Amino acid sequence: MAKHDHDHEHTAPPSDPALRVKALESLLLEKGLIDAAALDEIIDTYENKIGPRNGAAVVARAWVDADYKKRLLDDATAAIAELGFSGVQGEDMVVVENLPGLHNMVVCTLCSCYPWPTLGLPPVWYKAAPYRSRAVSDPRSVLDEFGVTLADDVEIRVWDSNAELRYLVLPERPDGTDGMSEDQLAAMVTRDSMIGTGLVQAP
Amino acid sequence: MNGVHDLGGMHGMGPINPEENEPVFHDEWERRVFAVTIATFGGGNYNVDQFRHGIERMGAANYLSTSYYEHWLHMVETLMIENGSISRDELSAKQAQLAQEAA
Amino acid sequence: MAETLPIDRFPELPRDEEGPVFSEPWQAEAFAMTVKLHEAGHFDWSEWVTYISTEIANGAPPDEVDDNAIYYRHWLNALERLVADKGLSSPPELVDRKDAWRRAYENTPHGEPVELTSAG
Amino acid sequence: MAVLSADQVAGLAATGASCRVDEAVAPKFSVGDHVVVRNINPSGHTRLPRYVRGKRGVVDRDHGVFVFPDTNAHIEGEKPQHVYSVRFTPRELWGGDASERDSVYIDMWDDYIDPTE
Repeated sequence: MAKHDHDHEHTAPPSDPALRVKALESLLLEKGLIDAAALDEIIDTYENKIGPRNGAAVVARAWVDADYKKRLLDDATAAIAELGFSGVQGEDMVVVENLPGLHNMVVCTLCSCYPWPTLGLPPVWYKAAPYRSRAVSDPRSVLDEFGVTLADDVEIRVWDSNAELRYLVLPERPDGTDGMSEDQLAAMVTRDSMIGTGLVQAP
Repeated sequence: MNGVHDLGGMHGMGPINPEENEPVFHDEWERRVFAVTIATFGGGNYNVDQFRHGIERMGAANYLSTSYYEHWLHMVETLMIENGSISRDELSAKQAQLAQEAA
Repeated sequence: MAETLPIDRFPELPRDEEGPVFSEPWQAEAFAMTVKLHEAGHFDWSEWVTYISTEIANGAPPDEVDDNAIYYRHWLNALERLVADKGLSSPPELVDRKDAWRRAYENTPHGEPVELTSAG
Repeated sequence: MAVLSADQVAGLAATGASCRVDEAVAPKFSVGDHVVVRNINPSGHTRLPRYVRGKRGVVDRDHGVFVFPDTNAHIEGEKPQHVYSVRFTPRELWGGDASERDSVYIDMWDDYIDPTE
């Protein structure tokens, strides 16, 4: 029977990701395989410049401009690029529209595919096993967990982004927002409403 | 390959637990993993399908018990060893050196 | 048991003239667990050879340098996939069990056999 | 091997690396076709999830021609082919009393699906 003694050398110390990435990064830098300034630029871009405000601007534009909305639903990649959002993990976009009686929701069951240029990097829950396993088989229970209760007669469409298409939900514009500006509308649009795990609420 | 990453319809994974006002990164090491991954991918060291396969080849329990950026770290280590950019021994020696410096 | 096993059929198995060799107790545990599951009739050795061969073809894990450790990481990965495919254990159960083993390792002095009862 | 420099980061982020292939490959299916997903268990990489294998669905949309991941992951060629959004009912996927009206849409390469009679 093993002794419980904290002074001994552990048999298999758990590997520490902070140490491992430091080792990997410094080795690749020493070998000239990566550039230190590029690393800083990558972090700044995805931490500070790209995020769900981009997607919210697309949604607000579609709500106020019927021609833009038509272009967005016909060729999402080009319409989103009109507003300046394109690139890695958004090369080929599809926008799916919520309507009265129809709700769309996006998942990647195999990994964590997500439209970076419009939504930024995905939240932890989107990448984790509970959401990825259940979104396709029991979307209503998933929506319940997000506080979204749909009437029984609302049709649900789940989009599994297993290929290179990246999906963005165009949520329904809430009632009572007729007089609002495009910027005011964009401010109401949440990340979750563009994944399909939320609805846009009028303030 | 058939692996635990193929999660659609699997039972027993528990509640989703979304985090309120979640930050883009939770820790400095996640920033570094993200940047090293994009830098090596952008430098043409592997394609997106090799990237995904590199993660799928983790063992089932290892995959499920580690976080997203640990999957990426495992993948970059694996692919950069396999394409000959670094060796297993070099990486392990660097880890030992850094652990000693930190001690 | 080892001498009655068809160890010649296990690809790349680390061995000497007496049979399989292990550099850490967990490797012997993984080996023994596989033999027990076979004896209980859950799979035949040709199935096992397919699983372990697939893992070897998948390439070595990046965080091991010892040949025996690399081999038995393949072995454990194959065993995890086999028990999941046979419905013997679900992936969430595997994670719970892995956590128990991790705690057992942390509570076991170097060189002593690791037992799940040490998980605490 | 190229090394990504800091002044290339913005360009990479903004243009990306599309897996769409600009090549005239004939589609095997048309919108509205009834298809069945191949029940394959490849030992290498695939983007064909288990939960749709052997299931019947309808082609909803043709996304165009893309690199085939099952070969590209192993540097065995890009094998460009059409990708379609295919609609499945929850009852087809999960059986029992699951909904007939709701749907799961998943993207299928030509090599993942066969026609049904």
